[in-house]
Amino acid sequence: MDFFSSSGVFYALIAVFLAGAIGALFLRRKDSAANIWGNSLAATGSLAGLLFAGASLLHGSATAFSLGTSFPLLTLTFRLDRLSAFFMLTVCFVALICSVYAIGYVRHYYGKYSVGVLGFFYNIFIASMILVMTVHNALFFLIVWEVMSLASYFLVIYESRQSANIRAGSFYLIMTHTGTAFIIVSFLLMYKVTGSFDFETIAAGLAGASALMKNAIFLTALIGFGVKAGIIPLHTWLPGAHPAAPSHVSALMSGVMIKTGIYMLMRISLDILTGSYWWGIALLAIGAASSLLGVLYALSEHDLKRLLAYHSIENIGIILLGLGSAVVFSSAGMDTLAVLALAAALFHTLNHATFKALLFLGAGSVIAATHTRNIEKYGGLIRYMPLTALFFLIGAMAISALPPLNGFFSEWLTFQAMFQGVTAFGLTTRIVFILAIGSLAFTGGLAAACFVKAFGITFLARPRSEAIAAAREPSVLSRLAMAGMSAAIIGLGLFSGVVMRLLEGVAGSLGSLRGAAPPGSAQFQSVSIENGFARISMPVVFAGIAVAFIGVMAAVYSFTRKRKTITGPTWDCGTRLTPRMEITATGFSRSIITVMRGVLRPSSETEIEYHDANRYFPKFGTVTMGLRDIYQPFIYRPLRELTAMIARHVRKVQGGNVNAYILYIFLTLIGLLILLDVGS
Amino acid sequence: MTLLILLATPLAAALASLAARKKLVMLEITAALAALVEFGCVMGIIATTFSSGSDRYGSFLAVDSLSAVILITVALVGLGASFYSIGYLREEVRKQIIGFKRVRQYYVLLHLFLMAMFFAILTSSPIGMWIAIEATTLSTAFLISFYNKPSSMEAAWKYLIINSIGLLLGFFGTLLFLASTANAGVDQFISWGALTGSAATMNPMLAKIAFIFVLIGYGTKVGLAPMHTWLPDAHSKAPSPISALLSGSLLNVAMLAVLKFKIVADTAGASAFSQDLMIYFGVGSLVIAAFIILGQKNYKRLFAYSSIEHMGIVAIGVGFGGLGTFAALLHMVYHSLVKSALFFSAGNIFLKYSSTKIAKVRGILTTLPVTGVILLVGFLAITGMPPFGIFITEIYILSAGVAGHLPIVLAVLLLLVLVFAGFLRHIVAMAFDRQSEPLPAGETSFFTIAPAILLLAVFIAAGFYLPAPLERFVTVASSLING
Amino acid sequence: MTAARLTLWIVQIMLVPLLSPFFIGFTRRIKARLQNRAGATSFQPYRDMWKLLHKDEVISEDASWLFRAAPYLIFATTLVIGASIPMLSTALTNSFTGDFLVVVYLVALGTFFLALAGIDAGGGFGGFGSSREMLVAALAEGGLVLSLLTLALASRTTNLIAIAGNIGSVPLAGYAPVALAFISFFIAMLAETSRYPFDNPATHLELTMIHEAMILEYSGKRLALMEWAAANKYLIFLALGANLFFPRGIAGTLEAGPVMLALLVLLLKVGLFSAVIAVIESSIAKLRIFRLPDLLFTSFVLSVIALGLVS
Amino acid sequence: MFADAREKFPAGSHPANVNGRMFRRSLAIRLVTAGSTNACEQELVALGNSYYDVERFGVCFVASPRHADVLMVTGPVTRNMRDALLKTYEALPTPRIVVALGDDAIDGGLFRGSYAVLDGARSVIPVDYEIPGDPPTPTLIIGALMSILADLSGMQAQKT
Repeated sequence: MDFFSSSGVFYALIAVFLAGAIGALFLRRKDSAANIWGNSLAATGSLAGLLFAGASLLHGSATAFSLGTSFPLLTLTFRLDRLSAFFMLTVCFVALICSVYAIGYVRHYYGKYSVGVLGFFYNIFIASMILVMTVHNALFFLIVWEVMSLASYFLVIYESRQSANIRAGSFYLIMTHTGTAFIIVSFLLMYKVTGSFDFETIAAGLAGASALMKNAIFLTALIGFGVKAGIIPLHTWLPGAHPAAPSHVSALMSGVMIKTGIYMLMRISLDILTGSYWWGIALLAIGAASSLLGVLYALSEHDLKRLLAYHSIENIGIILLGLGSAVVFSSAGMDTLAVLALAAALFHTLNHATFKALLFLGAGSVIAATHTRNIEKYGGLIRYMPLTALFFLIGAMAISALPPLNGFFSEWLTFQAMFQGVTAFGLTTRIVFILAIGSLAFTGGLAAACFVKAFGITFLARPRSEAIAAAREPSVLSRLAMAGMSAAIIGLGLFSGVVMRLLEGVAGSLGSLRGAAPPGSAQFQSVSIENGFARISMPVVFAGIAVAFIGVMAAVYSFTRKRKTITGPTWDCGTRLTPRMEITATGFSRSIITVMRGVLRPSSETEIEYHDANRYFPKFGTVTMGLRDIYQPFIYRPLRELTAMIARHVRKVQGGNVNAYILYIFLTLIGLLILLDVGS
Repeated sequence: MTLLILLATPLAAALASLAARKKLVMLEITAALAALVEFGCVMGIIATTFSSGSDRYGSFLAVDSLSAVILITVALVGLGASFYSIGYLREEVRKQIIGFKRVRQYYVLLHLFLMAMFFAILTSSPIGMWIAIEATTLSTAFLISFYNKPSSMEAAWKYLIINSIGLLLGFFGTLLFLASTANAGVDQFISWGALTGSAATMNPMLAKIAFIFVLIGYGTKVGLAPMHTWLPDAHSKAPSPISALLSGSLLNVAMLAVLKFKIVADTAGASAFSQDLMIYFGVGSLVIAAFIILGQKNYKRLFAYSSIEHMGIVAIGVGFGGLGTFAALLHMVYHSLVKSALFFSAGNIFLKYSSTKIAKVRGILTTLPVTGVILLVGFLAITGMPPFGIFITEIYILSAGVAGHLPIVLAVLLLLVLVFAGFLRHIVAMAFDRQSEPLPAGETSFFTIAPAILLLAVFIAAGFYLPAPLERFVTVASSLING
Repeated sequence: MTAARLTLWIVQIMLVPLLSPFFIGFTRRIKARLQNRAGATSFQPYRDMWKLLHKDEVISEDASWLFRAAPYLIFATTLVIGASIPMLSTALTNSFTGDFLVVVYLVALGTFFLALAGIDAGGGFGGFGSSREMLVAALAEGGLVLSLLTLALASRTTNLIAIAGNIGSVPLAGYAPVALAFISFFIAMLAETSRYPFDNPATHLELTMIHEAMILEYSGKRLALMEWAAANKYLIFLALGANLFFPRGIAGTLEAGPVMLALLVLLLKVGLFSAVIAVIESSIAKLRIFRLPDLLFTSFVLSVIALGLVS
Repeated sequence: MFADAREKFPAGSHPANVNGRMFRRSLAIRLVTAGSTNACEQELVALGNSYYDVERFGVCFVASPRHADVLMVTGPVTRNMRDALLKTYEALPTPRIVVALGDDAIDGGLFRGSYAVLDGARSVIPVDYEIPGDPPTPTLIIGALMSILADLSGMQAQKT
């Protein structure tokens, strides 16, 4: 165990990724070699990382090691406390599955795009995420953070022949760079107070800082990391960028990259600083808005990968609900409840990583088989890709928080944490918690609706386009990877009590929560909270459903075994039923969008072609529904226009007239001399 | 002795080039040899300076840590530019845009330009420095008007006029400083050391006025706004190797003058004032550059404005003091390396597309695969993206200012983001957008690629590991500047 | 585990599927009487189910395994829910699946598969039924969760059976939030069980139907299961409403006497609930689907107020 | 009263596989209007009102043929409706019973011989029971349904 958590293993696994990256680049002339080299080394590195992080997590006390550099203030400090180890574990697990999947999946890029370049950035990307989760020096953090952004940017624009991808990538890079600027401000403020970029020193030094300074640090960090996490309204890059990347990368971006933002928010709000009340309230508000709006946007989306991307925003919102509760509790000194809420957030982080990755991998298989991302063109894929359909269904159930899968348990925990918030506080705070609970409840229902749409329209009913008939299951490795992830989802649901106990340990190891009593008992057989306020047993839920299911089947079978079951055409009211008569994704979500029109501001365009001039006999009708983007016109465009306006004025300085140029010089001179005179 | 050889080599090369007849190869060999010898000399000087703190020849020529830093940049960029010139001019000759006589003139002026810069760095006299910098103006003016087009003539003319006026003011400032030596009773040769020594007796008010003149004067050459107006024209009209030298070396040399005078002014008790002034000019440059970069239509001007931006950052760094000065000096080194590589890639693009308009250039990554990568890496480096060195120096500068100048730090960050956004827009369009009529793919020649790769490689290596001499020079020089 | 406990467990698990068709029939019967008709007897649903279980079935050739498996799963979830809610005795605790969130999300599990099954056959109606069902289910969730939460907070536990045991001891002043929560729950219940004004359980017009649209393709045993599961769900919600908000009569022990009494009281209470629903269905019109969210939102707001009032 | 439906409402074929007890007071009907004059439908509508109230006998009309036991046909079956009728018949799960309601559905009635109609349901699908009348009154229809139910149960009785 100690061997696995030693620094040597850590350096070695980073070296494996680097070897994978550089090797893939060298092998770029031979696609298959680059694929196998790049992805199998990524898988090896991830596996090593999994062992390393797992060992560190179980190790209990934090391990730290560092390398010096020739630059001042910059030390390559790594620190594996439980929080880091947990996040690293998540990264490595998802990366392992994605890498295995990729070996089969990347094949369809052969001859089209350079697989070597993909392997290079892919390895760098994973390594940088691992580093982001483990480094303990702000400067070093910024470096790996931006490397991660850059690597993901190049992965987003990997299919560079599509200009939409380039645009999405540019927007992403500008957004994340702006976010980084805020992060830099946050770190600089820490430096201003403590004179150090080392997290350890910062945490010690910030204790006595003024409230204003702490608030400023938190706020800038919230914006900076919020951009990466995809909170609303800073999410606008996400639905464009995530889908543009190859699917196994989308899985990593949505599954774990956005969690780096969550990781740092946890680190800053509860470890480095001690949470204050309004931060928690702000996080709760953002969480509620993100979860609710995220799922509503997802409902209106008919591009499979964009839909999944919007669900990431939703789930980040749910995680923030847990984190926000934790901060509120922590600020009120209720550390036990804070541990509960934080454990809920951590659990949902882990769960979202698993099911979102699985869904993206499934979507990748579908897209690779059908060559389109438009849900309206799918249908009936369950017949052609039965296993992919099963895996996608498991992912869809998990993300819809349906028991007995893992998504349900973490939402249950989040609910419970917020329930405690309602009981523990006075009216104002209570209302915030109530509304947050309400938003989570609605989110759960809407997510289920959205995944009925996503799964139903994609896999069920009859094919809506010819391409479906040619669809085949992905390669064995890809199927294996998805099966592994599905098993993880079921396992995390079944063993949630055990995982919960582990996560309570993680939450309780954070600076401001250290030494808090556990919020209840978490065993394999059941989890209980606050002296039995709530109690649940996931194994029993699982077994109950399974036993009831099998029992009902057996009973019905024994009663009706003489009855015949024949297949016939779908009831068509005596007409000829075509796939055009099936419900479309647009049609499916239209009612909900119409109900939510106040928030979503949908735009609907109806185009009808008529047989006759009097327009009595319609020949062809198309309804196009979309959402009016409220973020571009109200937030981003004004900013852009303001900048452009200033730029126009500034450009006048450079008018081309030498006389004017000389005048500048003299005016500056005279101005400075006058200033000097006035000043003295 | 090496100091003298360093000055003599370019002079000899200039004379040799002047004597060349009809053979392009002769000019090229001369240039290459001279560049190598100069580089070797600089290495020698650096070794000496590293071991004994300074290197001098007589009382006229001296190198301390501060000038060593600048010397490194000039030598590296000079080496790169000399080799790059070979490839660049060959291609221009092949395309029959220029003839042998112009090539010869080019090389002669190039050598003289290099010599003037070396002299400006090596001389221990403020007056000598002034002369040398004035000489760079003269030698480069003809290089800027190299293509003999109306626009390049105009650029050269503006360059001459504005710089002459600026340097005139700078000379006045120099004289004001020199006046202090009389009070102190210095009657020997007035070196920088003597000037600094006597400055303590100077009237602080006078020192401030003198520094204003010097800063505006040499600041014109540095490209600080609002005296920067000549720079975009000159840099974009000159042949690319010259642009690289202008951006990568000349600006640094001019900055060296400012820094040396700042030391003097600080000794005279104007340190707070000089720092504030540096910050103001720095922020002003940054503002101008950031907003103009956003709507830029010409990629060479884009790089030129980026130079203004970076000189602004250097000024801000020095203004913040402390770690900021350390970072500013390092920043000058990094900037000159990256910017020259970028100008080299700009030259390659120009050779291929025959246009400096961004709108005309599309799909570089497929047309010029190597240059495309250089351009991308250079872009990321110059806009301060990790893991490249400029990111670290920028963070240092910001962290140096955060204690005392928080609003300025925030403004600088904002402007840096703006610069990044502007750059990204242009570079992405050039690198990834599709060409309507694709040009044949392929690089021009080895000589147009290798120098850029070399400089970038040095830059990247120096960003991960700071060589001991560089670290020592920068540390010593910054403590010198910070007082 | 004592014999009494075991027996009661078996009774509790069997109770929902055995009783549920009766209450569907009973509600229909009352409705018929209110319309001046005789109507079928309350036991008609048993006859229908019996018949369906004896018939062969026709399954669409476009339908997948999901269509075939869904009825079993949906029925199974109602069984699990039936074992998790207070029915006869609060002494029969269930701390494994008795959490109200488990129940709410098990209901969602059933709805999820019901909606998927609706889409699966590829008919024109099924998809629209699914779409409407998910709309109603999603919007009902807020009111449902918050109204049950009100009870949970008032009785300091989220376990439904424990709530039924504790809620009786809530002081009189505490009834205001409970009453508000009840209205909220009732609206959500009407939505979840496909009753007026959300759905018309007796309609065959595609313009107005939700539940029926989704099961149009089912026949034979699977149709029987689907109808039965819907009946179970109906009884589950009625029983929840009856035992959580009006816990009088529910036994506190495992003894036969109180439990038998509790069964009688339960039948009475649930019968009363059915009657009220029948009256509502006979006296109001079905709402247009886009008016439904207003009602559901009302339910949500009521329970927010209720929660704010809980001390 | 309607002791022998087979005599009173004769038909061409016999429903197969009917378990006597299965249709006891539970009969779901799917109506197909195959070119009807709407007269029969008027009468069928009357079945649902509170006077006739067919529901009390366990008879109901359903939306989907999948749910139905009885396929009730009205109208003389126009050529356009032929396929639809056939498809509906095939959509019914077995055992299924076909009832032709009204003279038109039995043999074309008024429209018999027209080029546009197929002269009754019999020409398309096997009909089990026929309820004559043009249109039959609600009372008659209820009576017929009752005797059909009795007959279905009775068949089992005969077998055993």
